[in-house]
Amino acid sequence: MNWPDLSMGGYGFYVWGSYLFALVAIVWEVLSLRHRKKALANEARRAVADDDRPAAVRTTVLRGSTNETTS
Amino acid sequence: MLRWIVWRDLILAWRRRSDILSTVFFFVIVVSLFPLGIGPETQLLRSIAPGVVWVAALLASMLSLGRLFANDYQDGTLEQLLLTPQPLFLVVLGKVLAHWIIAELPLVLIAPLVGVQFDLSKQTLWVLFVSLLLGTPILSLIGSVGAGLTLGLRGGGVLISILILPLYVPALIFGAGAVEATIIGVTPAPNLYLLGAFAVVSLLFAPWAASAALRISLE
Amino acid sequence: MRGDRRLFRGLDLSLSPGTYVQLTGPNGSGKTSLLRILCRLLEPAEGEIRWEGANIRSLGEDYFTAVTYLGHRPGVKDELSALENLTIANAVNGVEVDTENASGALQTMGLAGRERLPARFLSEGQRRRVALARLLVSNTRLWLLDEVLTSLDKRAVGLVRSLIEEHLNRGGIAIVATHQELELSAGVTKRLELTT
Amino acid sequence: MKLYKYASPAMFYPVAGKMIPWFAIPAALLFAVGLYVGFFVAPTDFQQGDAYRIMFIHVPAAWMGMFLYVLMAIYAGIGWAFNARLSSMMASAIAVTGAMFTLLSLVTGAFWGKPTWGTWWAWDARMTSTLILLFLYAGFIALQAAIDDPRRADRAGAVLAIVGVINVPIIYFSVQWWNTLHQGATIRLLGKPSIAAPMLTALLIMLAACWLYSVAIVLVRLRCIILEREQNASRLAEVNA
Repeated sequence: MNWPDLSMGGYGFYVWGSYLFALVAIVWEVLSLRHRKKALANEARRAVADDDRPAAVRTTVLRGSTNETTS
Repeated sequence: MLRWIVWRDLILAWRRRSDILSTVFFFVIVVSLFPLGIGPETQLLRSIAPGVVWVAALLASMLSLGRLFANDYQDGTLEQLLLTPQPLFLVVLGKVLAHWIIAELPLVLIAPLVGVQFDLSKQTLWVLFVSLLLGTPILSLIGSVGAGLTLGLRGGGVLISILILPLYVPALIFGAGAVEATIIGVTPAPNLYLLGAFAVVSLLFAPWAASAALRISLE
Repeated sequence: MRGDRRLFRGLDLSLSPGTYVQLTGPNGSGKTSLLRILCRLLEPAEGEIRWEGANIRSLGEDYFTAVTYLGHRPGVKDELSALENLTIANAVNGVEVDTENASGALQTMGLAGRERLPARFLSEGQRRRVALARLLVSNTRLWLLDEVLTSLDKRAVGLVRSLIEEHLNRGGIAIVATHQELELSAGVTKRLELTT
Repeated sequence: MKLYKYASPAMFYPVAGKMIPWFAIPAALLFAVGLYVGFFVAPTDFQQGDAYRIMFIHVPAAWMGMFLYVLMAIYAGIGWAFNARLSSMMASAIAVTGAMFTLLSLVTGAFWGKPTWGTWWAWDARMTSTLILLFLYAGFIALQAAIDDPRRADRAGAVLAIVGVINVPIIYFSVQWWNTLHQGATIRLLGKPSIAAPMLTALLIMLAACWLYSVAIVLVRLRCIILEREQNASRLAEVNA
């Protein structure tokens, strides 16, 4: 151990500060991606759930969602 | 063919003269704001003059870039320009040259006049004029890439600035550096040479990139 | 392909001079995309297009000397007069057109007396006629017209029909996306139906 | 040409899934080892005391920021030239991580500058260039966000990335020139006479950790992008079925 205590001769704030920021950046990236994946997962599940309902109901839903794209 | 495109844009700009004036007035107003913000001490003003004039030129050209392709895009003439039997980068070069004459040349001509507000010596004003003359083509050339990429996108104006301003940094550094060199009595030659070199590089790459951008945006 | 969706597949046809192809199909079936692919505004995902045996991509810019494409938007500048629009559009294409036969073309398109008027005073139909006047002055052999008959009155449609007939007689090819039946007296008529 | 057709996104999705743990776990391990060496083995610097330990995160972050930008431009270029959607998706996946590393290097640089130079931001040549690199990343991400059609977004991004990559050396040179012109040579952050062995090993370990971490995180984001795009495609196909 070459630094006596957390304050590291006064530089502690800067050293721990920068590593804290690094940790925050990495954690944010991982969490945001997990959130995005979860959102996609249940979107896929909802699309699958649409298939099980009787066809008549489903087509109305789909027609509603198709927007007339002028070619 | 090139001269027809330039001629067409000049006629169009002449018919809408207010656009040219608005860019020039924007430039003059932005430059004149700084002494109001910073105070009238001539020594201080003289030291900030190069940066202020160059940044104002950058922002003014950013304003007019949005219209470079947008009008032609809306009324369908841009598609026709893509279908001319000439290579596309010639078309882009024509548009950029026309844009430079319409939007940038007035700035270059009026800059020395505005420089007088900053108590710059005649020699410095002359170098300011030369540096802008060399630098503004870079603004139009690289700007045309941004204009091509953001064609038809919402929030196009702001988007162009984010894309293009970082690419203007070398032009700003060498351009403003040249003027500052003359203020402190050093020869501006190296800065101007580097500025010229950067202009040549942009002349080579920008039209190719802009025509690629146009093809992509018009797909 | 548009986005990640395939519009049409297995399209294989060859057109001899003097053919008129009427392109029909509901919205979003890819009519415009097909026309844009034919004039290289859009690259096909697969397959290739050949003009006189040579792949149009390898032909590069020369291919455009043989093609005129008129899209949804007429491509007319508001500030320029009809005459200026016509002459400059052609000059940019490298076809110098003197003012006489330019205004002649405008007259045949029924724009007599309005040649010098800035285009912003023209109606949508008149603007469309200025665009169509380009067909008179350019000697291209392949015409790609995308819904050009909309906002045109009966007489103008008749005009366009005769234009296409002349074009076919000269050995040209015209691919027109439209729902109006043009009973052409000249050339071979083919119908291309795109389904979703 | 067959190679790129084979690597279609749908096929690569499971492959990426299997690869992620192989990069994530070693990354975590190396981070731990690097930090241990950096904090416990490396001696206190006689000149800067312990402030220099920020170097172990600052320098790898800066290198990763630059390296990922070039990698992004290459993937975007390949995606555009060969019409390979997967390669373009890879470029979009890299962009955010590259920007994060660049931002991280800026913040840690400022944290390091405060004790050594007394100011948070000293317009040091390399820091300024890193700042501009962050703007280039922001431009790429903003452009891709502004375009709805994924195909156009990929190709527009590719043009911007290529123009950017051509400009990066010019920008670095001009900032260097500008810096020496105005300030003379400031002490460089890394300009220590000799780097003690443990410091160098810690630095290299941390760099490897950052690289492994980047690969893992980029693959995760790639899978999200594949899902989002294939999702739309499958939904559109379903609508037309």
